[in-house]
Amino acid sequence: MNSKPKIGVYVCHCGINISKTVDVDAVTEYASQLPGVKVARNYSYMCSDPGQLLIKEDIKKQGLNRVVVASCSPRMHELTFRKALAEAGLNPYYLEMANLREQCSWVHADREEATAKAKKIVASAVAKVRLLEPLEEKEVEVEPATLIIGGGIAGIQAALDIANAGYKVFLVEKTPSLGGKMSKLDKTFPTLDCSACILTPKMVDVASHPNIELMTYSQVEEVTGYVGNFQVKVRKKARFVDVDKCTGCGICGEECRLAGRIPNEFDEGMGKRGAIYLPFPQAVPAKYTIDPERCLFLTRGKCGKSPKCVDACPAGAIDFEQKDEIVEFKVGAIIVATGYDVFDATRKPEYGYGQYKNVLTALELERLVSASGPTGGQVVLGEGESAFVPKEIAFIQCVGSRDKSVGNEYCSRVCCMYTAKLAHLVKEKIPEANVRVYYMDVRAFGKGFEEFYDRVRREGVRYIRGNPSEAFKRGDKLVIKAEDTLTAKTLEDEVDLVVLSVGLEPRKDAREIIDLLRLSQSADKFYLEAHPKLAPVDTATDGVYLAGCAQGPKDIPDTVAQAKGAASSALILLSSGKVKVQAQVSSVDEATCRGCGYCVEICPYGAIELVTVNRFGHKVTVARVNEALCKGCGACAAGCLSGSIQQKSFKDSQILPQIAALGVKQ
Amino acid sequence: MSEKFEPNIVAFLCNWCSYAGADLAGTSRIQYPANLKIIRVMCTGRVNPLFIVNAFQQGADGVLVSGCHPGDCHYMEGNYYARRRFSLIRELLEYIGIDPRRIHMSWVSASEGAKWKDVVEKVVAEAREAGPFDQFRRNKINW
Amino acid sequence: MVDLENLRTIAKETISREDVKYFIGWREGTYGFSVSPHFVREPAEADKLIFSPLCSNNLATYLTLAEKLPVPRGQEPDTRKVALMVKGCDSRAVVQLLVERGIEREQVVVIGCPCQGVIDTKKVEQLLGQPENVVRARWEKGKIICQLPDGEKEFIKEEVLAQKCLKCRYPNPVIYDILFGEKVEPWCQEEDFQEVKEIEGLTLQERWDYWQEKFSSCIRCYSCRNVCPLCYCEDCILDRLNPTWINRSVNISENTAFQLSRAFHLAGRCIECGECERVCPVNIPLMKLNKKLSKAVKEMFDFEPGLDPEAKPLQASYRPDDKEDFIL
Amino acid sequence: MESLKLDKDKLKDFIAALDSKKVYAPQKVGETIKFAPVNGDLEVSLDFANTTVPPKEIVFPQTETMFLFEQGGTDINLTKGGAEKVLLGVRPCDARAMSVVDNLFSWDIDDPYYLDKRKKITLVGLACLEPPLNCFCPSVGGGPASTEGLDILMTDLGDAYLFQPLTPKGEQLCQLSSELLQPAGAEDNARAEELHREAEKKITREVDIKGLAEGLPSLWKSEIWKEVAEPCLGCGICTYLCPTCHCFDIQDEMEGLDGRRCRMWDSCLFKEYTLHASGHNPRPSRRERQRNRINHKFSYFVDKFGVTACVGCGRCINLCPVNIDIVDILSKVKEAL
Repeated sequence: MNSKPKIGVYVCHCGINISKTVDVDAVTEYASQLPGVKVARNYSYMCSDPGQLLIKEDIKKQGLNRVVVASCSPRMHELTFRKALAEAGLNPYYLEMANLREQCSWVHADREEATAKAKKIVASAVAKVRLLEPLEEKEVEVEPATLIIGGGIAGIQAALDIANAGYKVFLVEKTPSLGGKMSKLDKTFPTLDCSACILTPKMVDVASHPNIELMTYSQVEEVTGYVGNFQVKVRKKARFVDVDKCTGCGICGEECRLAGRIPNEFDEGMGKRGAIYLPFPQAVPAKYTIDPERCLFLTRGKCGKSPKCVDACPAGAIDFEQKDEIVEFKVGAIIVATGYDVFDATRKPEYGYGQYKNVLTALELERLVSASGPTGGQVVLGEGESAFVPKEIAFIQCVGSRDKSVGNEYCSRVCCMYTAKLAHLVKEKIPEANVRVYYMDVRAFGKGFEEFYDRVRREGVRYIRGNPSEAFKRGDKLVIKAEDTLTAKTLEDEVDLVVLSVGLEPRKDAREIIDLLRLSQSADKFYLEAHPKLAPVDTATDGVYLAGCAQGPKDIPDTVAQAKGAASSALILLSSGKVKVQAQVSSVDEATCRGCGYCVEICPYGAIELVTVNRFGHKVTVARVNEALCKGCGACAAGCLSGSIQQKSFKDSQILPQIAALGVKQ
Repeated sequence: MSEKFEPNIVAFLCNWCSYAGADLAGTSRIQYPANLKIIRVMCTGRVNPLFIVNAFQQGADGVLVSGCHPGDCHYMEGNYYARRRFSLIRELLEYIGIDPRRIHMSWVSASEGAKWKDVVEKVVAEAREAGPFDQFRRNKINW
Repeated sequence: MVDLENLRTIAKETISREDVKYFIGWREGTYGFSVSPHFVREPAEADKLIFSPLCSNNLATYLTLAEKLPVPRGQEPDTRKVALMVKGCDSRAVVQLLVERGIEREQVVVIGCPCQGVIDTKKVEQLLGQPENVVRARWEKGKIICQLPDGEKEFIKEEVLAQKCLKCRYPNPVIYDILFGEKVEPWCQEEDFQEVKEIEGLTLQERWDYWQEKFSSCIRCYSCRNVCPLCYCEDCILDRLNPTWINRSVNISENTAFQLSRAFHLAGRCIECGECERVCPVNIPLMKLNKKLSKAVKEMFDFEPGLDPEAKPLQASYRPDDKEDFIL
Repeated sequence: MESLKLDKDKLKDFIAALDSKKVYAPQKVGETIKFAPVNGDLEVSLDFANTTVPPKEIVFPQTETMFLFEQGGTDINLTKGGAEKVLLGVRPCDARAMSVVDNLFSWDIDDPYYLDKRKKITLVGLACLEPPLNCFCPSVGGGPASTEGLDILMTDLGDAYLFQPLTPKGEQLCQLSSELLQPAGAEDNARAEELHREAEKKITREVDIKGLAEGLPSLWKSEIWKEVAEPCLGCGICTYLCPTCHCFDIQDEMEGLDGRRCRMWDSCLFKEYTLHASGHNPRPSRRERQRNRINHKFSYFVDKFGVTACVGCGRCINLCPVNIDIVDILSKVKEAL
């Protein structure tokens, strides 16, 4: 089967990244003495064209049949070198990488120690490579459709791009309407575009696009399968309104017995709605939804003599019999655009949020300044008699960001600019207002940001450098206690309104998607991309891409850019039509398998089944692997008592010699 | 123990979390002892507990298995199997008198480069305390 | 009293069934306390069957030990049932085999034999020496009576019972089709793992020395593995050459690795029939190794194998909240 | 050669006088009785019935290095021979077993590993005055005081051992401690002979092996083998602990680049023993393997060397976990013939 190994070992200097601490010549010399090694060379950059050419030439001229590249992490360049092997006519799985950079030269300073360790790493790779077997990369068809989870601006943009390219999109949104957080914004920084004006047309496009199947008020329940062939189950929650009949006229909402009595989520609880409601006027779809937790008829079984909405609806669209519906479909790619949660300001009790009614979050202020908001765009605090227009207004920056005490070390990236924007808008609405911003640093890094910040300051907004220690009530006023760190003066500042510039956090339900799609989280608990620089929209799960704030805080332009990136990644997959499936899958030696089914129990993917085979005339049960479903984790192999199921490229027979090579004392 | 003793540690790391975490430690130039050498597997679920027995036989003074935090396994469940298997082999090895300071398992995520350093330092330090483990080595017995 | 007539009748009836291939029980051995597994294919052979405190062998081993030789072309394999006698502990092996699909339920007819404990012949030989003639033994009211050439000799059970029987909690078969004899009252409610705790109480070095002395005797005859009803791989990884997990050479390192691997493969599977320890020609206390894992499995996962045919195998399952206080 | 006498309380001094050689005697090692080197602190006792592990392991170790090599190299390093050894308290059956096995290892090609050790060993036997239950040495041509293969035969006379040197090697050994050994009287010799006769009478198990060598092949297809093999576990107890079983396997072991070729006991009762690389196994089941075991001992070996490869030590009977009893098998074979 395997011809005698002729191994080439290629030690990379990586400029001086490796050679600075590892004696590359010594490692090369050592490698050349290892059994089966025919060629051992070193070169400044193995990944460069000439570096790769070196390998290809040796394969052709020296008849190498195994290659060890001792350079950086296989997570970096394994694919590069596999490709090089393939181009030279060698099976790409005859490659083993020795990680001399990330796991040796960069983490050790002592040249002698690092070199000794490098030798062992190389010896281990050589021990393994001689036993590697050629693998076949099989291809499967890609289902030409994409699932997008989340109907905010990221999901909308990705959906439109993919649909416009001619591929089917299933867009699943949890709430009754598209729009996400962006729809709540009044204006966007730094250009002061009206948020609704730029977003609404896109929402309408989505709803009317022939390639997009929009599922609002729906949730993804289950995803099985693998890249190119995901099987998706979506629960369409009952709206108790027949969307085909509902015209969105709104009579029901006015007639509802609870009209104006339920805090409206869209207005951050400051406005009121009924139990049957449209989240906001521009909602897409413009269909009403009954809130099953509030509706009298649904919660108590009785709503007067008969529910008012039923009586009022001219289209007869109300349907209390409606049930959740499970929809199943197949897609080739998945984009996760689930967005973020706003930091819960009650976790900073020193600022009195939730305790004093004139402490607002920035998003609440955003609703107040919005023409579609609860006050019709008037910045008015209090209700009825006690209503007043605040004159002294303070913003506090970095609430819930850059703050280890609440577990958020990161910068939320948008607060500085939205604060500037809100300050500007407040000044515009209340020209006589005194607006100041308590800040640690102002980060105005984007296009037009610094200019905007400058403009707002010129408009009279004061920036005070210092993180307030607390906000408390004194009479009718709120007092902010802070130290101006530029003048080193402590100050007590009496204001009418405190606005907390709250940061962005991973969604509280982030776990659901992790479990659904096997994603990882970075330290900040946002979803982890495959590589922070080179694969910022990919994830560890093939065929699953990230867009928007689900991956980390970002502003609208960045979100849209990333959404377009995710769409493009999905499109590459869809348009190629085929995808290579994992080659390093498990396989069963049916001659020794005892059919105990441990592997079947263990496999997280249901990729192994028990089948009956004929063994010398006896019917015996053995395990068999469905290679398209196998993800190559190898958990089955470690659980197999007879060693009959083995993961290709990670067989016992390949790992044991690695252990031996590392164990031997030099 | 003599000051010269440098324990030899064999570590099995999953590709997605701990190996990536070790890579991150490298990218971040975090320095740690060179005693530990890594064998990459796709998932800690691949680590047959008998690898640990074999590593001791082949000359390891300590062994580490490191994978994703519970719930974060790239393959959903592999680290749970690994944990159960490891807990059993650890009990058994300790029972026959192998110093538990030689047998470690850790959760290190792809973002925990700093934790990786801490883990390596601890594993190396404990193996160093436990001293050279020659009693179980193949070591050319009766050659 | 064991009603041998009844036993033989059961066996004859069973072996006369068309769907039964053979019946496995015990018969008297050729000398002293020896007893041999007895394969009954004809009703007449049933007359040699016995059931006594000497019937140590766990016959469940033969369910998987039976060789599946190539079936000549044109012939069909004999797929009829195997009937076998099981004591309480043996029956747990049958259950565990069902869990791991080593056998199918419809492949066996289980003759459950409630058991009052079997004799450790090493213990009784120390008391009596090795008698020439075949010895018969029987249970009687907490006592064991041996029939020797020079008359009967009575023992209090505890004097001569095998270690595993002293702590037996399952004297009654946990699975059977036919029950032979009356169920007995278990005499031990809880396993206290005393022998394991004694070793756990030693220092690391003492434990190491203890086991090294034991393992150094091992001659790697594989009798412990072969007699185990749950070691039934077609091709055991411990004597496989590619890859070589354990070298064939016999020395302390390989012996230790062999015994560790063997024990580990039984973690969560060992049903504590004690056969490995009984057959070991060099008297390695293998059950102290197996029981350590039983204890760990019980304490960490609250699991006992061989009781529920529907149970998930321990090593092929997990709980998200499995203990992990050892993890860095 | 003249008989000599050693006071029992001088046994220790006798051993000390042999300090130019390595002395092995039966000892309890762990839970097992086997031949182990005698060192000063250990109380030597010859009162054990026979050892569990036969002394064959001294001349034919379970694992033995044949030569060393280096991967990629072209030279081999032969292992050096061992020291002169004395085995004290060898039972006559085990000594006979060695002379049986000598046939094999000096047959077509001399086996240097075995013969070197064999040449350097002096066997000091001890007559079995209380033969254990399953002994049947007289049936296979031996006896509790058989001298075949021994250099000296000792007989326990109560307070002293009678030493009968049988070979020049034995005489030389006696000379090393001549001041401890006194000449034995005629009555001592007579007493010993009487004890030997009594001992032989104590052996109850017997089997008539006449005609087996010729007859066994005719039972090739007999149901006996099925019956014998049915309870067989296929373990190595009966063969590993048999003093005449001598099969071995040869394997290479590596550590880093260093390698050794070694041979180790093997057993015809193991499935792998006859497994071909093709996957074919000419002895596919325990039935053929048990048949081979009996045929080899009582027919093939007799054909080739004129001796039976069984010395009646009874170990296989004593230690078989499922009571496969070679005397019983042979009786059945005789019946079937």
